[in-house]
Amino acid sequence: MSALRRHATIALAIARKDALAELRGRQAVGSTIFFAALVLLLFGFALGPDSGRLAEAAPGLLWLAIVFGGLLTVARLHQMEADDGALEQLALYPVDRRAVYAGKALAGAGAMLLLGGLLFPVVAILYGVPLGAAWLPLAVTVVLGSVGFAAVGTAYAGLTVRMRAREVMLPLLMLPIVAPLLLAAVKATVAAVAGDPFGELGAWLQLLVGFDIVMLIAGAATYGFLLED
Amino acid sequence: MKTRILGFAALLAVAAATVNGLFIVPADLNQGDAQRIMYPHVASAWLAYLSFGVTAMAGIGYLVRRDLRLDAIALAGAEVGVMFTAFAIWGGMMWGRPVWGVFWQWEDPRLTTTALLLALYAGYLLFRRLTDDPHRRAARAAVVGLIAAIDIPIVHFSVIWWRGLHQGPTIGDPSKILNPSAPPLFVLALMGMLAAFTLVWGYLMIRRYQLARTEWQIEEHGRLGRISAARRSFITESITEEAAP
Amino acid sequence: MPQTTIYVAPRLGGAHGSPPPAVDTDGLARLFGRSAALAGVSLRIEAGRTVALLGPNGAGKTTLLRILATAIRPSFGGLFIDGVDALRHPEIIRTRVAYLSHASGMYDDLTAAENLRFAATMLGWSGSEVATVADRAIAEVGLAPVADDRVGTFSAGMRKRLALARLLVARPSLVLLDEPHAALDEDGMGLVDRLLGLWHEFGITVVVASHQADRVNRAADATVRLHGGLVADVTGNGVRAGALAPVIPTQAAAVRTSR
Amino acid sequence: MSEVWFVIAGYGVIVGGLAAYTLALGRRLSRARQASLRIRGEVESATTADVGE
Repeated sequence: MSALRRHATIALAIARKDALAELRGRQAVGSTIFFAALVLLLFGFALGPDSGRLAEAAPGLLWLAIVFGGLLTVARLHQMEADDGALEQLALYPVDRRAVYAGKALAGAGAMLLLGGLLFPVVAILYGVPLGAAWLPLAVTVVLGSVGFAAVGTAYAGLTVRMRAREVMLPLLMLPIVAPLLLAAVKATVAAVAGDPFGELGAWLQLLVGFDIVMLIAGAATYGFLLED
Repeated sequence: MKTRILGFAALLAVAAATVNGLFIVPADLNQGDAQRIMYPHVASAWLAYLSFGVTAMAGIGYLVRRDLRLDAIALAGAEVGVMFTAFAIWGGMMWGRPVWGVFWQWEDPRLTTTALLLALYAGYLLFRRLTDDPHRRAARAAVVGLIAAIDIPIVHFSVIWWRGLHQGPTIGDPSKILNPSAPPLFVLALMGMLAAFTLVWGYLMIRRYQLARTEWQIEEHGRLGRISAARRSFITESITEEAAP
Repeated sequence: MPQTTIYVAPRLGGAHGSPPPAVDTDGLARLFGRSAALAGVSLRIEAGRTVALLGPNGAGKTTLLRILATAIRPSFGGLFIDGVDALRHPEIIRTRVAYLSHASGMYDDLTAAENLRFAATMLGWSGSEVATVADRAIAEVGLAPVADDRVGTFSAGMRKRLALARLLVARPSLVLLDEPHAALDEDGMGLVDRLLGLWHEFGITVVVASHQADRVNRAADATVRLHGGLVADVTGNGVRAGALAPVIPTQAAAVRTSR
Repeated sequence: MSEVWFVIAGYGVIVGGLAAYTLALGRRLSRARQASLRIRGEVESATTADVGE
């Protein structure tokens, strides 16, 4: 079997294992989405009843909720490995580390997509933002944002899963890295919702694609070092 | 001995550049004296980028050759780099306040990028402090340094676009100074400050590298001491076992 | 108990035809913070031998096994497995070594069958073989009735059996067992003893750390007693302990321990 | 002219910071070197006992 197919088999096996464990795992997925929705609700209280301001801030708040929810998601995807020596066993399997990274990143992206997708209706309702019209560009933005976040999150979650004070270290290391992703995703969302008046949606999506590609390559190249003892 | 000479040279160069920047070079026409901050601000920013470039390169070097000396260089680059980043941000604020009336200017892509730089590499240094096994720390810090380094251009790009895809760079942009139309004295002053700061940078990097290596040797001696102790107690125990069967 | 199937990794030819020693360590040392878990172990184990690793708690048995399994790196010293430098090419070693640790390495939210099929895929099986190989291994360790239960509901003994099943799915030339009998009932211990016999019969090298000296000695060609992170004594044949080289602290980056 | 204060503060912190860091680094380095010499002495004496084994 060609090496590429072998890698794909391994990546899919890992992604499937993560998805299975996620869906079965004590409703961890649901609680993260609930947490992110709660964050959106709190933003509503923070930015006050003036619905005009809320609608204007909605894309920014949405993506902040996705980022915070995302931190919990990628951390959880690696925490389940650390429970009973599974992470060490994963490092001992004779498989290509890039395939392991691809599998974990795929699972992470899927969980992020689920999170982002479910938050859109929450934002539409809470902040009165008509998201229906521009569903295609928004979908593309969420996909690109999820892949980018999962690409970085998988590497950094792998890096910090066995560390002391990992709850602090993961956001502390990750948030500066995903700043451009947050910025581009919010601007793309704003442009999409407003029907792309200045024609800058394409530019922001290109930035997201660039970010995703760079981070996926960097993550794949370095994940092996993070798995090592 | 050579480092000591470099140190004195750096000291003189910085003193000269400071005097020049503060008193000798004429003030800017419309910005007045506030423009004098631009020299240390821009010089610090460039040294910060240079430092983090060194950290990324040394990190990759370690991942390839697993030589802890490269890790020591990476650490030196990060620590010195964080200091220069802080200076660049401070300079940007000291310049922004008189010229724009506000300490922090979200519009200025350089400031926001530099702030993110500080966050990235402060995180790098904190991460190193929380990992104790030297080889594991070196390998993982190399990854953190590498991903941070490739994030910087993306950040810079996105912040410039973010400020408005069609707006030109702000007035105080360093490239304004360096373009041929800028008065030659200004360019000279900046070049002088940059040269002086680079000398200091070289001196500090060497000293910080030496410190990292010395600290490693102390740890290594400690490790060896513990292994020798374990062996000695093993030998004495087996002797006593034989002595009193 | 159905006939147990054992898969064997292809043997690496030595330089002059005879197989290289399965395990060749040179002054292996490892520190955890301030304590020296291993302070210098030099062992040479011939291929195909079964070696019992004995010694009190904290003697370094687990640390040595984890280094041999390439789970952790040594602080000092060299390690060759089947003639391959384990520190430089851990990925090659991992295709030849099967390691049973205290932790099961299984996912609580997945069933036994799902865990084993995942392990089989990771260990190189593909397509339809994955299911057959995994299910047969589960049956051989006596977990067939609970194959579709989540591992989170398993007792320590059942988790240990599942980990043993993973060893059956691997194709090792070296098997490392860290107290395999622990947490197992009488029937489970019988399973381990039978596996020790089969691995020996198939010429697979086995290093087993245990406090069940009587059970393990029956199957072992040699025993190595560790104490305080060092080799106290070696009995039986097929295993030799190297001279304890003095540690020479030097300024250089790498530490030179002469043989 | 309040501008002058900002210029002075700007230069003061940057150049002062450089000086402070240089001094601190010098102190850390000399302390580390002394510690290294002291330990090397201890280990030397320990090794001679070791080699005698």
